[in-house]
Amino acid sequence: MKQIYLDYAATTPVVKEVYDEMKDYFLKNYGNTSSLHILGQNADEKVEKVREKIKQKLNAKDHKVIFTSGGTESNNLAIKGLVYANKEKKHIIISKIEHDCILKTAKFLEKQGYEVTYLNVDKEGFIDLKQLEKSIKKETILVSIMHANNEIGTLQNLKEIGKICKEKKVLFHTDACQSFTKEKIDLEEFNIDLITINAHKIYGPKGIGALVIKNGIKLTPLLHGGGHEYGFRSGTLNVPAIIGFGKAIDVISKEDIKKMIDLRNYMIKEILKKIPTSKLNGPTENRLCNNLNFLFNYIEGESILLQLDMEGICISTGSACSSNTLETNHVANAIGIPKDKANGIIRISLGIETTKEETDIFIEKLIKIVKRLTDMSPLTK
Amino acid sequence: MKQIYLDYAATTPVVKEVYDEMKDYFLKNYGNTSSLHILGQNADEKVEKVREKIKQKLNAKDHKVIFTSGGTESNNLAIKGLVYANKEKKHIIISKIEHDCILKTAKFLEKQGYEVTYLNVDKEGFIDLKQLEKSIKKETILVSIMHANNEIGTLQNLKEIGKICKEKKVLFHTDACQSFTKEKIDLEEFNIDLITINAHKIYGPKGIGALVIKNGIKLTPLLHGGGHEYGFRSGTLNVPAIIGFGKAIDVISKEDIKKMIDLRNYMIKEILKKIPTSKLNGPTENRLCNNLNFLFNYIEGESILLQLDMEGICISTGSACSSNTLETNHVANAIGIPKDKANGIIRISLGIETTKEETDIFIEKLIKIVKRLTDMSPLTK
Amino acid sequence: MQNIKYSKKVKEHFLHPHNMGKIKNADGIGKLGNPACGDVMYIYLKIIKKNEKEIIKDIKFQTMGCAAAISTSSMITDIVKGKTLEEAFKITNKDVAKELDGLPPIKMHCSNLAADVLKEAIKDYYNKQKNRKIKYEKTACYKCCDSKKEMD
Amino acid sequence: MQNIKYSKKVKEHFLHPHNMGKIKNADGIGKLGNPACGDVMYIYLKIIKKNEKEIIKDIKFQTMGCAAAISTSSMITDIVKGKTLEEAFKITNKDVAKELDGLPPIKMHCSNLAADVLKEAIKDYYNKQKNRKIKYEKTACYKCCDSKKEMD
Ligand SMILES: Cc1ncc(COP(=O)(O)O)c(C=O)c1O
Ligand SMILES: Cc1ncc(COP(=O)(O)O)c(C=O)c1O
Repeated sequence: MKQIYLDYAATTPVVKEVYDEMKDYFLKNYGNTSSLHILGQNADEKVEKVREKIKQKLNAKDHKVIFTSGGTESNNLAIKGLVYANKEKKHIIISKIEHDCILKTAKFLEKQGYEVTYLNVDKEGFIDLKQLEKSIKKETILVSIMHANNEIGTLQNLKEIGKICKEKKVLFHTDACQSFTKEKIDLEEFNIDLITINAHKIYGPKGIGALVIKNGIKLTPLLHGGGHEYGFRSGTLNVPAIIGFGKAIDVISKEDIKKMIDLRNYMIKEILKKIPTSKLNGPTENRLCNNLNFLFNYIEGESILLQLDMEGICISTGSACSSNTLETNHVANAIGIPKDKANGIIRISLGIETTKEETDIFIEKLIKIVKRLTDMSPLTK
Repeated sequence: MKQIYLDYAATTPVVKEVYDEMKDYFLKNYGNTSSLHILGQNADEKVEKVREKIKQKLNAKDHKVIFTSGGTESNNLAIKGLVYANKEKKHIIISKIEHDCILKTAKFLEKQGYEVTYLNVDKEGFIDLKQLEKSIKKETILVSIMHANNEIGTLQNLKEIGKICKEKKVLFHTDACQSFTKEKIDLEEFNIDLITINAHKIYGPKGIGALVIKNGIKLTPLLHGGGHEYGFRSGTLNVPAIIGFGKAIDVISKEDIKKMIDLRNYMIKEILKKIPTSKLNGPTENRLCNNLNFLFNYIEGESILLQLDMEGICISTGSACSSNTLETNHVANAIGIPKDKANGIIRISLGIETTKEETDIFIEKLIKIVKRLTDMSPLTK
Repeated sequence: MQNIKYSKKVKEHFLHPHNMGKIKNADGIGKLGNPACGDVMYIYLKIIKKNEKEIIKDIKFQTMGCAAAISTSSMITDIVKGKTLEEAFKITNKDVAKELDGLPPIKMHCSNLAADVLKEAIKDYYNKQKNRKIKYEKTACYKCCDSKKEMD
Repeated sequence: MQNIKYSKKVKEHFLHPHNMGKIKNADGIGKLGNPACGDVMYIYLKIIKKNEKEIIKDIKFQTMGCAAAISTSSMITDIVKGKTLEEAFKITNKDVAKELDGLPPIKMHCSNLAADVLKEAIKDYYNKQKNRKIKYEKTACYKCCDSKKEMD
C-alpha cells in the first residue's frame, strides 16, 4: 500500500537534493569548524555561506544568524535569552495561539516573576492589533507573535505588528517555522528583530534551526561553552545539517506554492460540500499555503486519524487530549471552539509532492470514515 | 595530497555503516515521533530501541536517556537543569580541567549566586580524591568530573569518585564525550547519576548527544515546549541522528582500541626520543586510548599546526591564544605549565582508521617543522 | 516515548465493530463519558429470563472516542452477549483489555471504560426492577485521557 | 565564524621566511612580545652610511609566533633592506599586512607587530649614536592575541 503523507506540517522528508548535498559533510568534509586546519576551515567557510544565504532569503540587512538545534531551541533562546540579558524589563507579549515552545517558555517565565500578556485571537486566529498596541508598556521588552500558526494556518500581519513594535520601541520576534520559504518574510520591511526558522519543515534535516537576530541585541546563552555562534550558542556546529538547511531553502518553488494553494482550496471546497458535519477552522484568506484544519461534529479526531492511518494516509489531529485540562488544544480554545467539540479536529498539511489524485483518495476515504464514526456516535442527532 | 587526519578528538567522520543506517530516516521513515500515524510510530519505535541500546552500553539499570543536540547541551542541562530544579542546594564541585561547556556554565552560575569549587589536578591531570571528599558539604548538590580530558587524555577514576559521592549523598555527573565506547563505563558499578555522551566523537553524526539520568532526578528543562524527552528537553526528535548515534555505538571495537593504544605509545616514544625540546602532557597510565599531547619549547603550537596543515596533516593546538587571559588554556594552566610555554602545545588524536604509516609520516614532518621553528625562535638557547 | 500501537484485535474491532447501534425499548441503558474528554459510551441491553436467570439477549453500543474506546465497546458486547447479568457484572475493564491483547498503557485508564458502562446499564436495569440496588466502583478514569499528542 | 585563512603570500613567507637569523654585533636590535602571549620578535640591523644617509645594509629576524607573526617578520625584512632609516621608520604594521595581501582580521592587531619591532631596532641604533632620541607609538596590541581556538 502506497502511503499518502499529508502531515508535512509535522515534518517533511529530506528531499534527494538536500540529502545529496549533505553526504560529503558526513563522510569527507567532516571537520569541526573550530579547527584551524583545512578540514575545519573548509567546513567553516561553507557554514558562513549558509548564514549569508539565510540572510538573503530573509532580506536581513543587519542581522546575525545563530544556528540552533531547531525551532524549539530558537524560540527558547529568543525569549529566555532576551529577558535574561535585559533584566530591567519584565514584561513580554505573546498570542494565545503560539506553539507550545513559546507558550511553555512564557509560563516558565511567569513562575520566575515575569509578566506575560497573552493576546486574544479572533475566530480565524488573528490577533487584534489594537489590543497589541494597548498591551505594550514601559516594562515590555518583547512581542513574540508567530507568523503562520501550525494548526490552523493563520498568517499574522507581520508588517503591521512590526510597525507597532517599532513605534513603541519594543523588540519583535516571530516564530516562522511554518512559513519560512512558503510565505514572504522581509526582516527590513516587517521590522523583525528576531526570527525563528528551522529545516525539517522545509525538506531539510531535523535537528537544525536558526535564530536570526538584529545586530546589537544581547542574549544570555542557554548553552554555555566554547563560545560558538557569536557566544550566543555553544556546541560543535552541526555542519552537515547546516549545509542541508542551506540547500533546503531552495526546495519550495513559487509553482509549488501555487499548486499547494490550489489543492488546498479544492480540498476545502470538496470536504465542506461532501461532509455536512464538517467545519473549516482558521481563515480562508491569509492562510498558510499548505494548511487545512477541520472540525467534525460528534466524532473524535484521533479515530479519524487512526482509520486513515490504517488505510495508508498520514494526517494529524488537532486536539491534545491531555490529562492536564489546561493543555487541551489551546488553539481550538483560543478561536472559540467549545471543549466538547475540540476533540473532533484534524489537520491536513500538503507538501510539494502532494498530487490531486492523492487528495481525491484522501477525501473519498475521509467521507467514508466520518460517516462510519458518525453513525457509531451516541451524540449524533 | 592525501590528508592525514589526526584530530579525532575534535570530531570524527561519520563511517559508512552509520551513514547508511541513517539514510532511510532522512528519505523515507521521516515521521515525527510525536505523530500518531504509522510513520511517526515507526520512528518512535526505533528511537526507543536506541535508548535501550545506550542504556545497555552503559549498564544503566535505572536511568532515562534524554536525547539532546550534543555534549554541550547535555552538560548544560545536567548542571543548570539540576541546580535550577533543586534550589535549596547552591554548591557544585567540578575540576579545573573540565570542558569549556562545564566551566562556562559554572562561571555563569557563580554570577547567579551559586558557589562552585574548582578541584585542582596534579601534573598529570588527576583530581585529588581527598580534596574532593573534603569539598563536599551540606549545600553540595552535584559533583561533575569529566571522564577523559579532551586535551591531555587523563582518565579520572570514576569508580572512586562515584563511591565518595554515594557515601556523601551528592549526585555525580560525568562528561564522557571523549571516552564513551572507548573506555569502560558502568553506571551501576561507578555509581554515576548523570552522564553526558555524544555521537560526533565516535563516528556518528554531529548535533546529537544524550544526557542519561537516574530515575527520580528532577531537572528544570533548558528547552521548554511540547514536553518531549520525559518533559526534560522539548523539540522534534532528530530521528536520523539518533539512529546514527545508536549505530555509532558499535563502531569502535576492542581491536581498534588496542591498535590505538599501541600506536599512541609508539608515537610517544618516538617523539620524545627524536625531538629533544618535546615533553608529554598528561599521564602515561590511565590515559585515553587515542590521545597525545605535547609541549614544544620555544615555539608556537599554532605554527606547528599550520605547517602540518600545509603538508596535509590535521591536528589541533592545545593553547587557547585568547584575548582574555583567563581563557588561555585552562588545562595547561591547571597542570602547572607556565604561561610562557602554554602556547607550545599540540594535541594529536588517533582514529580507528589511523595507520602506522600515517603516524610515521606525521612524526617525520613534525621533526622537520619543529626544527625549522626552533631555529627561527629568539628564545632558543 | 509513549507507544500507542494498538494490537491487531483492537484494530479489527476498531475498523469493524460488532453490535454497534441502539436497541429500541432497551431494558437497561448505561451512559458514561464526556465529549470534552473525548470519550462517550452508551450501552443498551435486552434481557431475558431463563430458569430464574437473567440473560443478556442482545447488547448494542454507541461510542464516540478513540480506537481504545471503540474497540473495548465492541469487545465487551461480544464477551457478554448470552451471559447472565451476574457473570456480566464481574467483567472488568482489565478483562476487556486482555481480550483485546492489551491496550497501550496510556489508554488503559481513560478510554477503557466499557465495563463501567456495562455495569451502568445493568444498574439501570436493576433500578427499573425496583428494590434491586447494586453498587460498584468505577475503574476507568473520567478525566481527560492522557495522550502524547502535541502539535508540531 | 572567524576565518583565519591566510593569503598565499603569508603562507609562502611562513613556510620559507627570508632573512631569518641573527646578526652578530648588530648596530641595532629590537625586541618585542611576550612568550605568554605567543608572539616574540627580535630584529637585528646592520647600518651603513652613504651620502649622509643611514641605510639598512642587512636585517635579520628571529620570531616565535604564529603564521602572521612569522610572515610579517619575513616580509618587513624584505621591504626595508636597502632603505634609509627614515624611510624604514615610516613603515607601519598595516603596510606590512598589505604587502602580504592582508592578514586575517583577528591577526591584524596582535601578531602583526613587525613594524613596531623594526622601530625598536632603529631606536636602539639611534640611542647608541647618542643625542638622537626618537619617539613613536606602538600600534600592535601586546595583550594575548585573539584567536578562535577552543578545544573540542
Ligand atoms: C510554529 C512552530 N514553532 C516551533 C516548532 C518547533 O520546532 P522544532 O521541532 O524544530 O523544535 C514547530 C514545529 O515543531 C512549529 O510548527
Ligand atoms: C569532553 C567534552 N565535553 C563536551 C564536548 C562538547 O560536545 P559537543 O561538541 O557535542 O557540544 C566535547 C567536544 O566538543 C568534549 O570533548
